[in-house]
Amino acid sequence: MDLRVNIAGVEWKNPVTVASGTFGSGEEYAEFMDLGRLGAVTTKGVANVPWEGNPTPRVAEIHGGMMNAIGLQNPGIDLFCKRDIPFLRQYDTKIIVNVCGRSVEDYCEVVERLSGEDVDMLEINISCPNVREGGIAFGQDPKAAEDITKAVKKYAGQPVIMKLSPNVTDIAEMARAVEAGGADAVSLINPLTGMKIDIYRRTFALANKTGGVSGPAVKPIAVRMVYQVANAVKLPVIGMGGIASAEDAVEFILAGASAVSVGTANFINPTIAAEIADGIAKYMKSCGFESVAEMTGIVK
Amino acid sequence: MDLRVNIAGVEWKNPVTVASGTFGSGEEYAEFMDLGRLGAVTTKGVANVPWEGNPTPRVAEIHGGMMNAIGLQNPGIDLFCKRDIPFLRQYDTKIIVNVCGRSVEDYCEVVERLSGEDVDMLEINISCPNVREGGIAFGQDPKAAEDITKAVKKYAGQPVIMKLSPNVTDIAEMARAVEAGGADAVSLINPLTGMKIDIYRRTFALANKTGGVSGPAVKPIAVRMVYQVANAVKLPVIGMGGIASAEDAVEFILAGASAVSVGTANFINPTIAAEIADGIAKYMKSCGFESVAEMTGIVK
Amino acid sequence: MAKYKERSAVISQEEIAKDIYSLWIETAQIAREAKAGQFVSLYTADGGKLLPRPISICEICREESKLRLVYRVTGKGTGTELFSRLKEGDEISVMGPLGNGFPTDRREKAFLIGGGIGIPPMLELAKELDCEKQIVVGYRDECFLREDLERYGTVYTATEDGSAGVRGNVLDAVRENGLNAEVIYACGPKPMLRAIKNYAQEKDIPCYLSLEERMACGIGACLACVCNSAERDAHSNVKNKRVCKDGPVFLASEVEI
Amino acid sequence: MAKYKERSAVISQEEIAKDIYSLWIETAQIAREAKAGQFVSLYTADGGKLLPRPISICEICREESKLRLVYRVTGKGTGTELFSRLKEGDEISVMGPLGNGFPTDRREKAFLIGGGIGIPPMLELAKELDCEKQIVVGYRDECFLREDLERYGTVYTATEDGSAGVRGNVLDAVRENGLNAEVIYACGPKPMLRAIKNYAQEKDIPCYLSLEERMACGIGACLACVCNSAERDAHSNVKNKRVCKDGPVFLASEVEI
Repeated sequence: MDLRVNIAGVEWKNPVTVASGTFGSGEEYAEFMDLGRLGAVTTKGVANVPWEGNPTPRVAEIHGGMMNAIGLQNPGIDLFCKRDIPFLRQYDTKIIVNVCGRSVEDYCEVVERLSGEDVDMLEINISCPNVREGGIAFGQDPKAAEDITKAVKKYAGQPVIMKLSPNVTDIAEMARAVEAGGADAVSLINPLTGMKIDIYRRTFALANKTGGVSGPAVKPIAVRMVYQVANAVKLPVIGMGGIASAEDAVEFILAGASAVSVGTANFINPTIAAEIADGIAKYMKSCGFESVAEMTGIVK
Repeated sequence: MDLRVNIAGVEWKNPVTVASGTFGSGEEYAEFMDLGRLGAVTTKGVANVPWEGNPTPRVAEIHGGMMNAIGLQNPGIDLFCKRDIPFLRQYDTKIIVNVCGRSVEDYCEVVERLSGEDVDMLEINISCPNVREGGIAFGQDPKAAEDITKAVKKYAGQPVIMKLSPNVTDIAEMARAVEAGGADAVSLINPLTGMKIDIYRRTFALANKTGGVSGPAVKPIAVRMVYQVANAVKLPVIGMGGIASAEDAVEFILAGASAVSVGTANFINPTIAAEIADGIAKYMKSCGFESVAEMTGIVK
Repeated sequence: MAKYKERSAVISQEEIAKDIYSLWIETAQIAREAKAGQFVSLYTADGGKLLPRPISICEICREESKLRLVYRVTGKGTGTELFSRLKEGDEISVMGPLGNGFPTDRREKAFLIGGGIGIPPMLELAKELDCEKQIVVGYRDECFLREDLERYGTVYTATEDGSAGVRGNVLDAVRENGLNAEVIYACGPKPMLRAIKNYAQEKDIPCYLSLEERMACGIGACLACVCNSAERDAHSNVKNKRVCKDGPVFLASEVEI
Repeated sequence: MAKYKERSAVISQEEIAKDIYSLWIETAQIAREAKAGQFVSLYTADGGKLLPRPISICEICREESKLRLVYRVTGKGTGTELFSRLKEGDEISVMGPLGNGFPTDRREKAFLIGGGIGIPPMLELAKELDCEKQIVVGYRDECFLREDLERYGTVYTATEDGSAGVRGNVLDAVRENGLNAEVIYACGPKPMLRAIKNYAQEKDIPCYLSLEERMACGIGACLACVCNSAERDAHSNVKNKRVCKDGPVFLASEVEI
């Protein structure tokens, strides 16, 4: 039995990474486990310059999950390259750098800078629903998504994963657009946009008014979209959205994901992503699967 | 303090109705309570002819909610008019008939037939995500939504509520479209489309593959959309999506809903809708609100 | 028939076979109104698991308003696993009694046939039926409830692995024991019910089947748990009946299974 | 500093004032490593309430690996309400110890100031600090933990309704009692902390504030619980510090509140 997966030419030791923004650059989780237990670490989004992010409160609990509007706070690409990449390189895991920006030029600047760095893949966040400047327009319009894919591909030194927003009428159309733009893989779903109101204070629970909904509550929507995308494009799909157990991860793989990301669950159990990798192996053994690829998308 | 609300010229005794499809035509719930405790009863969708619906399994549990693909099984407008309308008229509550169809002509046929019946409002389901023939195209395209609104308005003898699908990029655009088409009110959200896979049988949990996700899990998405719509159109908004308590109902009202529908929660507690009406009154008293209209949309 | 949603008190619980639990609860109202073949909806206290779980009634003690529920824990992290942790003094939300139940006024020589977790409702039925009772029970391997059943009729056993009774299924047990009857009451997995329906047709005897289907509301409103009916149903106006409300017990001739 | 996520056993729980609960738990590891001013994350067993609840540590018994947590039930249907139902012998998931805690090596004459549910961490701090301690506690009305605190210092009380001590807030109690100190340790609502920060600036004395902010992970990863820092923070590279990891205790001069 072989847990390895090949995502756009990059071999991961197992099909589990973490959702950007739920894992920092891994430092806080390294206190709990060996990051080498993960197929890849996907970093929190990084921009060309440091971002302050949104005012607080930045998170709120919802039934079966949470809502966040962190606002892509990040230390900027310079400190990230100097500190976070060498930190992650200590571990036997692939490094996926999530990139955010306020304009095509911002994205390209970061992507170009990373082309000379020792990282394995890039994930382009064109869909984070939290920050007005965070690229929402790219992620909700097929043409814009195709164009930015083309633009970053010009500068990219590593395979490019385009991360799709679920806040669209037709997710398959978005996937086809980034495929047409030259994406090497897609990941989905970013959070759904939600809102919570405190009825006693009569104000929004988040300073940003809206936030991204994540956690087990959104899993059925995410599985549906992964299924649609996997059946619409030839690109490998990294599936995510509410994965909190190996069973959840397998559900995404059967729906069409070549790999999975664990997100909100990291906040509840800091070692869950590694446990999920172990659990997938156990499932494969018990069901007689020889490889992850063999399971991918077999439920049609 | 006044619990009454006026929705497109129809006065409800309180702002609580039930989501179509979660309450049949009220008969099963009348065993548990006086239906006159509700502002209105919204019936399960009815078509021009009886519909068989989907094969089973038709429902699956998800974390914090459920998924359904009933497939709009209904007895057809003839039996409905003969049996269900007189049954509901025994109670001191408004009757909202939900209408589904496979074509514009189907909808218009039912709407025209109902124009001569003793019912108070119509709700047009252009968004049920379960049935391939259930009108998904109308609910996800602004032009089609506007056109069908215009068409049914020609035949309608009662105020028309257009029920919006959340499976769109821009819910405000959809609301503006039905407003332009002459809708008297909007209701939202219909369920989000989801999928669940049984990883041990390696098959879909629902015979229909996909189903509508409802329950507390979707509430933050619903509140966000109600807020967007209430701030985009002048029509009264009937808010729904995961309401399971008076606090939830108030959250929708503060976001901009003039009334609310209780859906999945009816399956868990058959008297919850009436309890929510009582709870809203309690909240208003404790906060000093004189009317529901006064609370509607005050969180901006 | 009145239905109640209430908080019931757990009297006792024990695991009577691997993953098979026997739970006694004291109800405020439900037990007084319940009859054989009906079921209750049990609710978890876990906000992740909101839908009620339909559980068949195994025994009714009307005088003390108690119910016995025997159910299978269907896996790790399931609602039934949560129920299996209930202890004396705990409370649980219950709605019931639900469904139509078995007819109990017939007097013909009967088969009461239960397969697996379809066996529990046969116990209350055996108590309520006044006739010659041949109770045929089928298990994969480990048996349960046989001693309880023996008090009310002759028990014939089939096991898939042959560890007890006849190796095979319930109809193998009927044949190998050379049994016959004038009416059948059955509950169990769908393949078993199909075979019993065929058997009853061959023998031309009435046959009552208790069906299972994935449910949501349990009271007939959501139309989740339908089965196909032979004729157009008066309520649905299509060839569908509601297992939770029109059933779970149907005449075999009424339904397509 | 090691952090652990573990199942802890409930030793006892009581309501010590209206909606204020005192919970003793026996931890496998956490108590041995904990110090004053740190907190733990408590997890509910309810799938509707997945995020951990940060609860400050009130007392530490390292030898027996026990922790005392004193918390407020914030409403009906909340996670803290679920915690309040825990009884001896129950288990609960806990992660900790989290955060930096108060410095306990200073010897200056100190104010330990707690407001409302900010009072509990002052108890362990009072135990650990070796100096002259003036413990100033502010309540809306009903008092709690005062007897515990009196064992470690002189306690001065303020209540909003004047039912005990000085009518007003903690700084009113400081003024009316004519107190002064060389260092301040404080925990409580933000308006109180702002006033204390101003007081400390006026008096030009060091002041440690324990901040609160809505959290998700509790370990510094999610960047939910930031506060504004006076200077660019080395980790974030912007003027934000993480309350859960860089705090919850900050020098008042470090943070903008």
